[in-house]
Amino acid sequence: MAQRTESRRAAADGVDSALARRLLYDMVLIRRFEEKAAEAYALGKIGGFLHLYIGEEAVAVGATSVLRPDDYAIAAYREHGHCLAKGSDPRRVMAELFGRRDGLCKGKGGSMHLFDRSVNFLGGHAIVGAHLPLAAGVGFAIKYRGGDQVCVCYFGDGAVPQGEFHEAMNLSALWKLPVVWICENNRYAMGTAVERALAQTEIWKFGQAYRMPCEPVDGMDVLAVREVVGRAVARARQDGTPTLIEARTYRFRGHSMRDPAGAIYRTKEEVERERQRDPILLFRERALRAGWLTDDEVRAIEKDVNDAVDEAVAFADASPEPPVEWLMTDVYKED
Amino acid sequence: MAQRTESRRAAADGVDSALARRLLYDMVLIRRFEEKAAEAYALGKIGGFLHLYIGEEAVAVGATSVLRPDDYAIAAYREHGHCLAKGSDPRRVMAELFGRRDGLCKGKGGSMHLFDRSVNFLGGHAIVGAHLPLAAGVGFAIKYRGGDQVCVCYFGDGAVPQGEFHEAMNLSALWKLPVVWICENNRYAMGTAVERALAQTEIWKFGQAYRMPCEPVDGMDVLAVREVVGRAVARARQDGTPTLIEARTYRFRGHSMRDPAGAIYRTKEEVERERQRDPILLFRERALRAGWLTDDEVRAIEKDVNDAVDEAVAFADASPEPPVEWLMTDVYKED
Amino acid sequence: MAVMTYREALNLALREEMRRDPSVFIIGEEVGLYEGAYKVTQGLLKEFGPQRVVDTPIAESGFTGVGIGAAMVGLRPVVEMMTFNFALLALDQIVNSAAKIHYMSGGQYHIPIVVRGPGGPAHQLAAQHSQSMEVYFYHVPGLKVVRPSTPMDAKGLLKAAIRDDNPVIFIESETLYSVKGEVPEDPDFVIPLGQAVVRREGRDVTVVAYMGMLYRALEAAEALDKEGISVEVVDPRTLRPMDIDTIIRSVRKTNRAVVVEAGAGFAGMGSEIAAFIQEHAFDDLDAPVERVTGANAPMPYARNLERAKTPSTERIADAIRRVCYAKGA
Amino acid sequence: MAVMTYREALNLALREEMRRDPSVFIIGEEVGLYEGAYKVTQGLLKEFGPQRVVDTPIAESGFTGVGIGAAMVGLRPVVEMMTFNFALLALDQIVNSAAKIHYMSGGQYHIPIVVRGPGGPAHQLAAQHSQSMEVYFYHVPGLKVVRPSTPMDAKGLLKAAIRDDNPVIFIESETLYSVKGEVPEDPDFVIPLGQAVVRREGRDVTVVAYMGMLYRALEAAEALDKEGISVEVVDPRTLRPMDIDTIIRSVRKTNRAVVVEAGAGFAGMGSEIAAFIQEHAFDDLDAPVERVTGANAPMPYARNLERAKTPSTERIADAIRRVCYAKGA
Ligand SMILES: Cc1ncc(C[n+]2csc(CCOP(=O)(O)OP(=O)(O)O)c2C)c(N)n1
Ligand SMILES: Cc1ncc(C[n+]2csc(CCOP(=O)(O)OP(=O)(O)O)c2C)c(N)n1
Ligand SMILES: [Mg+2]
Ligand SMILES: [Mg+2]
Repeated sequence: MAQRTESRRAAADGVDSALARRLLYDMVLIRRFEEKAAEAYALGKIGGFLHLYIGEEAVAVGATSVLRPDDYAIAAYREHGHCLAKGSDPRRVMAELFGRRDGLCKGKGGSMHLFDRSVNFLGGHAIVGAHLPLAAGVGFAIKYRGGDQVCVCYFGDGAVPQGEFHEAMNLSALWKLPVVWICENNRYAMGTAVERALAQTEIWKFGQAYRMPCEPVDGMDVLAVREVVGRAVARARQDGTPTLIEARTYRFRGHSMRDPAGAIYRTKEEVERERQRDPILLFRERALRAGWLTDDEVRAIEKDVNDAVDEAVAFADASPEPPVEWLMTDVYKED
Repeated sequence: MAQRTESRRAAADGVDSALARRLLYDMVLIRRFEEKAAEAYALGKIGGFLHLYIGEEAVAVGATSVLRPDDYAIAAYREHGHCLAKGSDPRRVMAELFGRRDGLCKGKGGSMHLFDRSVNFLGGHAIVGAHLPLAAGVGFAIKYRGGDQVCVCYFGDGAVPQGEFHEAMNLSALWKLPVVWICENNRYAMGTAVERALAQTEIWKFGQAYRMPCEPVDGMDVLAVREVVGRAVARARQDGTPTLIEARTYRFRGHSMRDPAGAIYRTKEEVERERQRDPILLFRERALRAGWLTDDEVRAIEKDVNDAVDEAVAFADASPEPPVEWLMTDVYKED
Repeated sequence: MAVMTYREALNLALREEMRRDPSVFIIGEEVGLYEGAYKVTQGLLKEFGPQRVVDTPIAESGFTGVGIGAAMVGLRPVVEMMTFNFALLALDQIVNSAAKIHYMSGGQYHIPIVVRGPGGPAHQLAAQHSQSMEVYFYHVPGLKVVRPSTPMDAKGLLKAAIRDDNPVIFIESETLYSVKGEVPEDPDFVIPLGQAVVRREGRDVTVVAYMGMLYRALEAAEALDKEGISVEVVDPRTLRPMDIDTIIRSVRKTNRAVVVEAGAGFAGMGSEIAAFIQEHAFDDLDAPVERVTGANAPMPYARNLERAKTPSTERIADAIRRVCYAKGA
Repeated sequence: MAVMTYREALNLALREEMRRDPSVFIIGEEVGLYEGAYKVTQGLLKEFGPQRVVDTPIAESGFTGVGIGAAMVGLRPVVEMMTFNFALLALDQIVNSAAKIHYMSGGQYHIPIVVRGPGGPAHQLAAQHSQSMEVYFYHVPGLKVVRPSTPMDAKGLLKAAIRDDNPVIFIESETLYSVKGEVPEDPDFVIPLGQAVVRREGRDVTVVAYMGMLYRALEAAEALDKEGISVEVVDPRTLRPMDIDTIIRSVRKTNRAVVVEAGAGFAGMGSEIAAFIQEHAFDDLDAPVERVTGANAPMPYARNLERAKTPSTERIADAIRRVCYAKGA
């Protein structure tokens, strides 16, 4: 059932400079945003856990680029990128990381629990595997209402051994729920390499067990991701068929800011080698070579991003702490 | 990885009358035992849930026939057959169903929770799917100690959609644990046909997802089960390789005594058709045809069984209720 | 008013709410074709079809999560647990997803879901199938927890639970499904969550009890009447939010209290009730609040041991006598 | 005696027990190569090898079940929950398998397993990663539940838990791992489960508290000393079985009690403690037992809201003053 993809050839199709600009802008935005977040964490402005998506930007950006605003996205706790790609205001995302009242969630959620109803971003979930059934439920609701939206669910390789992965795959395949399952295989769950976690390390092949379309994709190639997810989204819109996609990517930083090196379980050489395939550098070169973008345009994008991120930090800094009464609000929805 | 089996040809090998006698005796014992239990249930001597194994005897008997006494077996709540096949004293099993002090578990467990340490029968578990990780743990302990026993784990088709099925399959394959997974696919989980529960109804194929040896077998043919399980046990003893076996069988009675007809979700015709493949009739004919047993021997077996079961009922009837102080014993193990 | 069983009252509540609101659907094991392991969903598949009466495989965590996800985007699922024992498999979804998403999202997403099914002691179902499950839920901020003791409450409270915008844990009982009682047929009849009710007026002692224990408490009250002890019986109905006022008002009147609970006593519902009674009515109490609870043991299978596991009418009556004859402090 | 951190004390306990008994092994996420998410298992892989220090995939229910199955046939597993929040995924295994198999089997099989890891409020980890988890366990017959507040207790109680033949839930705390204290090096030093300890002698009021709340209670006690209020502080250490006698003995002496709890107050540990104090020491009490608890809300991320969520030293001191100035009943 797997269709291996020839991204190189196919991807070029239908790329114009507007699209190239958007893809590059979004990837660079996520990168700079998180670099600044890391600085803020070091300064103690952000607390708790902070998981950076740096190195994996092509997955969220490529996937989101084939979605409609009324489509849904849901992710785990490494979700800054998915949230920003879906269209959230970087200022409110940063304010949330700072735990301020103007944050997306009033400062109650923090880095691991970003939610943004205005862009149909459904969070932000920190129990590994637990958001997969939720995604199936969103697909269920779409079908229940006879809509043609899809729900994209991002999860890590670490969620695959979890029982809820199996339950969600089976239910979505059995009931034909319009969900696009994107496993971001960055080869490690904290310090556990996939070989030490799974009897089957070609994660996309699990789809075959559920008779679900499935394929792997180079998660460092934003156009390849765009193409593969595009096919899956089309299937889901058409008749609700779900798809399991394994996006092969890599986390350039540690698991979280508390695991900065991430060096116990992988070698410096491996990290260096993977950094050579930085999705942003790869796409920028490609866009220049193909003439989708000029040097000036690339510089302009980088400047715009820097301004936007600086503004986000300033906004977060300026936003006050939530009033202490908010501790007891939102526990229940009052009708 | 699946090896479809030719039971017919292979099965004949190595069957002598002693073996034939044992296989037939055990199957008939389980059948009569449960027929009597059903009567006792109607008389109110047994309470709660009573799930009959009638029709599926060839699975437990065929599988157990290739085990050593020091091998382990664990099952769900439809486990009278597995417990008796493993060698438990029918009198103490019946006393347990009656809730009497001489029952295997002092009357505290009942029909769904038979345990018998003396024959390495590990229960008797009533949360669907929950005993699969336990079986993996038994396999883990065998390997930890460097032993060459195996653990046979019986479970229903209804446990397959449960997350713990996936977790147990993955862990046993990843760690090479000596467990023989036997899915007793009787086509229904209560009123839910496998087609309404699984995106993949050829349950044995799930083994492929974990790169685990797997195969289906005719669960109405005790010799076929014996052969397929024999292969799996050999693999497990040799190097710990687990196997997933799908034993295709059928439940002649309702899900439990509270669902006597079991007619809402399946047709009378279907039940009639399946009864034609009664594992006991099939094997008896076969044994007579092949000359493994004579008519007299078969009659003798049936008489012995009837005596044993009558004795079991008499024993259970004679056994007193557990003393009320036992309510509070065995909550903790005092050292 | 019509006389119907507890089971029929639940069925009617589901029917009425599904007719009233197309976003309400029921999902769980055997709820459709089989019409419910305990027949609570009888006839619903026929009336509402497979899209709104959804049979699931055995995957409690999965289908509960499906309900929560569907609720996030506007549906109103009623998730049936064939029995609440199996809800432990879905507890993470209920506690970490359903109960917290509204709070974590700063109020952006709410979860109007009902998780319902039978719980508590049943007949000889033994340790894994016969246990009081409310203890895993009523502590959790973000959840509401209901235990309806009568057919009327079953209907009125289930309708309120379905209309509530928060996750509601609604635990019925195998032992009450066939109990008959008066039930209003008015489809607008709803019993608000969070309101206790005085089942029996009395002067000398307040007994707090619900579900099967409520009926035993009422029996004990009748028996003690002959001994000249006047017992007031209060049924909390909703355990979270708990109607503390009604219970305290009663204790202020009687100056004595007994809390009855089917489940194991240590750290059960009775602990909280005893704790807030002594907090709010300390100076009114003439005796310590007594707890009559299930034994601190798993549920045994044997009939006689099972009988000894949960509080009997006699044990309840003895406790009432003790607190009444205790001389005031 | 040696001075070491709580983390080191746990590590030493594991080391000693693994040396003492080859059937003891540790299994969980990141316990081996990574040496523990919180480094409690540092050096164990090196000393005992991958067969006894077992890294698992993320499958809490699965690997907890593996531990229970291994325990059935004679091993003594220590299952690490990276944090106890994830134990909800394994709760069915713990409650329906581990806690009940000894009973259901009529005593044939016992489950000598320890499930350990950090739980309770942590720093800005928000609702799903910062919550008091003991509430899901201490009600359950068949389980023992330990909350060790000091390095010495961490070592002595963990060793007792590993040697215990029953399932023991052992909940540590992220916020205490770096706390230093005196710890006996004697490998035979063990603190029996089920024994509370008086952390501070006092005359006027008894405060019951454990883990982080114990330290705040001790701070409050010091502060109140200056006001002439003499506070006795009792640490239960084991929540199940609870050492009721030691607590009651203290209350009989002081006639006043305050129970402090980090978690949400409704139906928490404090409810049970308040309930049994008024049951056993009603006539000795000069004031109602006060509970000082965490807010009945999920844990917020924002630092200031998080601070307001759990009881502060000030709130504890205020409660102590209230019960002391309350005039005797
Ligand atoms: C159920 C559960 N178990 C354990 C954890 C602790 N934990 C947080 S992230 C993580 C690793 C997840 O790895 P993966 O799914 O591959 O995502 P990645 O971090 O690589 O993006 C673990 C074990 C958790 N949050 N939830
Ligand atoms: C986790 C869980 N969910 C639901 C149930 C209720 N239940 C008991 S048996 C059963 C059907 C199981 O079917 P299967 O596994 O095929 O075994 P069979 O009865 O066919 O032998 C169900 C749903 C349960 N015991 N445990
Ligand atoms: Mg990963
Ligand atoms: Mg079946």
